[in-house]
Amino acid sequence: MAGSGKAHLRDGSLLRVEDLVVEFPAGPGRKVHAVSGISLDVVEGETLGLVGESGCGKSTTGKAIMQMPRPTSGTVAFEGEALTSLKGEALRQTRPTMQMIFQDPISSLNPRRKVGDIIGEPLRVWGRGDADEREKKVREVLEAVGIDPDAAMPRRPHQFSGGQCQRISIARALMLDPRVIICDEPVSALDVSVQAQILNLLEDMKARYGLTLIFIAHDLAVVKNVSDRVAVMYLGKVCEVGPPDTLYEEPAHHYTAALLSAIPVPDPEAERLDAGGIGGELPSPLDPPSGCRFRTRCPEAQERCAAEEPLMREVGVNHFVACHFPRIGGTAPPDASVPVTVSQH
Amino acid sequence: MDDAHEGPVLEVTDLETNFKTPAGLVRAVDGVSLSLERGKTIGIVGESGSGKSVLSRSIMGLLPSGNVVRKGSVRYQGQEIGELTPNQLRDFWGPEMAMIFQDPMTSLNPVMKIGNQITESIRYHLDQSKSESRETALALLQSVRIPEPTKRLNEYPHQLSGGMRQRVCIAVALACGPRLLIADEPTTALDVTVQSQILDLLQGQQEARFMAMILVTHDLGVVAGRTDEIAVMYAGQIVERAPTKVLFSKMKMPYTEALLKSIPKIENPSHTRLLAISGRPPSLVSPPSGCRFEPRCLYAQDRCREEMPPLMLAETPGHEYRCWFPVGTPEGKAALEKNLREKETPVGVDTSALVNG
Amino acid sequence: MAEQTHPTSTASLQTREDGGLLADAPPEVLDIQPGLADGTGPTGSVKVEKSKGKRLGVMGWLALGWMVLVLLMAVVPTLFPIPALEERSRDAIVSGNFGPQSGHWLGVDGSGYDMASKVVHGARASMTVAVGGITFALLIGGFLGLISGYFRGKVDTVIVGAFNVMLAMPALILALTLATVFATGDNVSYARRVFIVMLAIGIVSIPIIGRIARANTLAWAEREFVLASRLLGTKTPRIIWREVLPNVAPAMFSIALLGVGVAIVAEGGLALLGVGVPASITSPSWGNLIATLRSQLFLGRPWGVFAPSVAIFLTILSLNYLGDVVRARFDVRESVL
Amino acid sequence: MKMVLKRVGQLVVVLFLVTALTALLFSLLPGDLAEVSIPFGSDEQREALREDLGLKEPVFVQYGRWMGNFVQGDFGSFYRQGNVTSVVDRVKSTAPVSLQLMLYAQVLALALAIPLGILTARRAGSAVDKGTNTTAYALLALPNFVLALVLAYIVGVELEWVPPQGYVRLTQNVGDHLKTMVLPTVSLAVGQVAIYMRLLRTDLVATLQQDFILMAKSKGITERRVLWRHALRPSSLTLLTAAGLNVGTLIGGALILEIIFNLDGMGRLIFESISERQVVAIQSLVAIVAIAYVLVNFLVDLLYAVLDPRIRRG
Repeated sequence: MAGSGKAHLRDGSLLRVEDLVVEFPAGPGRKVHAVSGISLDVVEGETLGLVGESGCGKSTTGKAIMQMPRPTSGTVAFEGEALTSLKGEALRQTRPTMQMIFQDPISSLNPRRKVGDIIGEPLRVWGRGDADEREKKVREVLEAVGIDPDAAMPRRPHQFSGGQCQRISIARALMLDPRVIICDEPVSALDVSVQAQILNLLEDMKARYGLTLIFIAHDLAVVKNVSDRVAVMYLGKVCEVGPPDTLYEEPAHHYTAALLSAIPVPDPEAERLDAGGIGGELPSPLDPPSGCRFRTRCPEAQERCAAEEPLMREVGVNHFVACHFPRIGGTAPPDASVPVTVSQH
Repeated sequence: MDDAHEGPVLEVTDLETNFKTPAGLVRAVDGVSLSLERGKTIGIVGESGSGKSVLSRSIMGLLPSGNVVRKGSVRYQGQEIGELTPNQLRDFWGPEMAMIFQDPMTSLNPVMKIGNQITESIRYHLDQSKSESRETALALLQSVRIPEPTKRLNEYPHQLSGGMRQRVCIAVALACGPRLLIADEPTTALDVTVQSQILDLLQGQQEARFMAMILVTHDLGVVAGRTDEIAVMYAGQIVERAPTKVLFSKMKMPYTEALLKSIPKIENPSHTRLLAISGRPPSLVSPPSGCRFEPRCLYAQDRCREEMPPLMLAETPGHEYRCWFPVGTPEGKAALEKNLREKETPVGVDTSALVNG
Repeated sequence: MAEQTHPTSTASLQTREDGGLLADAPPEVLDIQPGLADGTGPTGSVKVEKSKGKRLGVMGWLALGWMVLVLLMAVVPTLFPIPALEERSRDAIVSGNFGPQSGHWLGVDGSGYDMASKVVHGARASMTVAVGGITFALLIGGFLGLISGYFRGKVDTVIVGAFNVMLAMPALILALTLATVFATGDNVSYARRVFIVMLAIGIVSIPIIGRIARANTLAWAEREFVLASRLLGTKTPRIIWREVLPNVAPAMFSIALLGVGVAIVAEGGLALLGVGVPASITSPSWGNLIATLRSQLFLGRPWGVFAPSVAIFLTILSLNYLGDVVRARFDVRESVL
Repeated sequence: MKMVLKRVGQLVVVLFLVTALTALLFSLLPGDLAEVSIPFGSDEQREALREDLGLKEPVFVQYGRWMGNFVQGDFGSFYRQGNVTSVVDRVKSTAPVSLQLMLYAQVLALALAIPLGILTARRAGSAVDKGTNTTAYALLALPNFVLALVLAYIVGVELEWVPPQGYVRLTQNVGDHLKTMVLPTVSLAVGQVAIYMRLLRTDLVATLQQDFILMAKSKGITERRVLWRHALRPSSLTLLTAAGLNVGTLIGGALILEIIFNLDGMGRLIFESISERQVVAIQSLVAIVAIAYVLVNFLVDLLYAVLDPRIRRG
């Protein structure tokens, strides 16, 4: 892959994802390998940034963590309790602890309901408080996200701008006092000036409500800005995990390096590091390459990359990479115990 | 058009483009002027609703007829575009000006072979035979670096990835050798690695063909290294225009500065507080009578609300801006300091973030 | 295919640049952010919202007026100044003038019975059958469509299969079969015949309304607010009831309005085939009037057919118009068949 | 190929369910079938008929026998007082009438609707557009039997241009054939024109707002070419689906019109069989109609794949 392995997982994490696999049927005998055995963890109070280009499986990962849809295999454990083994009502009971925010702020809100109803719905679903207490909580949270409750509650979502709708979505996610919020490209649909407002708001809410965040995005600069730890994904696998400052300063994976060099810098004097970019096309997730999934586009690919899947290993402080020949940290030791994954097709 | 024409390829003067809507007249483009020489690239930067896409379509003459009111002048090699009949305009499109659109997923006809989509304008404008046009199309696909071009000619758009489709769109636009290429957010819908490939390709073609190019985008990063000049648009107006390097080093317009500061930067450490611009762009139906950025501006004073600043010339040649209290000048500094002292601007934009940041 | 289209276009606003903004921009909305009480201003711009197409308009009021009139005919025919059903006009037969005349605004039929009276009294049977049948179809078809579109998978396969089987038999032939099997024979009461015709019309409308409901549910259930509701731990029936149904209902309601029109035609068709609401002097329906009086047309006495035909025409026209108003008001796309 | 196989499978299932349902429905019919079919026959005749129809056996056995015969091309018989006629023969004589009627109507409808749809979409909002739309709107509210009766009265009875009722075979006299077919065809086609035209107009207007149309325009090719080469094909898909699904409506309409205009077609035949409770015949006729319906929609799917390359693969 960009590869498997769990060397980067820590003890005492709040949320722990192991060997997560999500596959979708795609006609007779074929399936989309959207997520192929990734492992991640988040410790309390941390923001994990999940970054990658479209089709890398980052959003699918976010939804699979929420068990929506349920992963094909692998475990997701919240405080040691495996969500993946819970069913029906038992799973439903865990819902308030984890919430999600989506990319399209307009699609996220029911156009037929009033904002006050939308925000109050979580409390009604769980039968929390009486009408007065519920209204008090709705007002408190709306104010926290910077929306005037009196003006907003009787109105419907189409009367608000995209940025305001995203604030309302954040308010709804906060209503049940969740421990973890998964943000799935929350600012991709917004203009740059509004994007900064929402990013700042997320930071404020995280501090105010003691949240743990998983922040999924394709914009490396945005991810770096909000994260304490960043995981880079490529074609259903994690290639590199590390603290943002070191990972961006000294990327170990060739894919991360290529991504970083492709970002347009708003400075005409900046030297454009022409790392050659990455050529070629993203391989089909129906039939991913054997061994390391990035090898078909990697400038340093060798025979070993096709035969053997690289495992996560530490190449710097808290900095992990799944690559046989990374840019830092030296060649991976040979590991005969790793079975050769050859594509079935 | 003859090559003998002297002066800029494109001259836009006081262009206005308004849309009649049930809510009132939407002033999408309001008094824009710019000019562009052969072989040069101008970047037009703005957020959604700033009028940048309407501007580019208005220059092309590609707006729907019914509800549009257009004023001012667009001269292409000295010829006034507004005076052309629809038939004459059609002869311009392709050999003289061409356009690339934002979303390669929707800008190619899904039920037509790629080859035919490229050859149709070649055959129409350049009068080439079927086999000749096919050769030309093949060469075009090669020049935009599409692998296996012969095979691609007979494929449909859905068989290609987004990046490949945008390459095809570029090939279509270049087919008749235009002198002016308008790229309207050509990479917004693409992934970052593909984006850099497409931008490199556009730049390469622009240089090789000595075309004039307008690069429309919302991303200052996209235009920073690839343009000769940048025009920043806000609420239908150009608020600052300067040679690229000058703009970044000596920006005068508070909006440009705010835009640049609100973007997270890759070299900043994580959890750097962003300087968000509060509020959102004004209504284009009833824009503020003074400076249009005043309701969101940290430098704003009473004068800004009362009087719309004209485009003023800066000391550097070719640098214009629209501000009474420009960034980096004594007046600007005084205005900002006054607002910082009072913790808010005259309309109540909170300035404390700037102090903390 | 066409069924997958999203029901509204609001999402495109965020991604499309100015073109999209100008094509379908929302009203310049109130700004509710702190520190920006002024700016774009909450006043004035909000009111602009109701655009022309969304108001009822003159045509809409006319359509609504006609439908109210028809409902009055159906419920309290005695309100109307018309001769009794059994009353025959000797004058008309003697003079040979069957067209509109004083006392007989819509003319008389070949036997001298007043057509206005027949049309007014016929409304009850026609509307009972049409409105009742469509209501039945709306309940059953709507339920099946919602279930099918929301759960997908096997449930969907089975329900869609059932719809397709029902559609493979032309609706009129299926209705004819049902009406023949259950409502013919010597000792079948009038009420039972009306009920069976109503049911037959309802049953053949189930797959049509069901498909609309399903297609709309498919599109709406994909929306992220539905996912968000599931993630909040909302139970499925509540999600369907509170989140999906309110969005699917306008499409179902507008198709139901059209459906009532189609049902009125179907009642006429069944009457022509002899299995509609049974005809007699005292139990007219618009359909059976046309069916029984059509032979007079070929004898040069067309008013017996014309009067109920005009009533049917105006009713369907009004229903179609009101259906469109609903559609425009709730932004229902015409993508689904 | 896979698609064809899948379709054939669906066809078989649909046919089985439709005919089984019909069989079940008619088994619920009160009274003795033999009694109903030959009310004035002798007891022996009725006994023979019961034997012949297998009325003493359970429904599914009767159904199985019918199915066995049907696939061999034996559609059963009509049982009437004193005579037995083969359903196959009646189908052979009546099917052409109905097919002609539906074909003429469909061709006429499309021939009018496509140009009108294009015209109104191109000039969306113009007086022509509004006028055409209003007319179409009114025509949608006109049931085909009302139109048929009005036309028969005005054109047939008052003006005497064409016979108001009756049918002449194409092989007998082409002119007379067309004269007898013109009123039913127009009555059946008018509503369809309105539906098709509005569908095509809506789709075309939507397509003309797509990015790829803007792109095509920016190439500087003629407006004509943009309309015909770029816009029409992607816009015709809904129309095509509608035309396929509409076959059901068309069959129902043809049935009514055959009765009003006294044409001896399949619709009349079905009507007679149902009112005379000719169970075997009904099952065969319903099966034939269902086959036709499913086949037409299969053809529509094939055409769909021709028009839209995105559907072609896999």
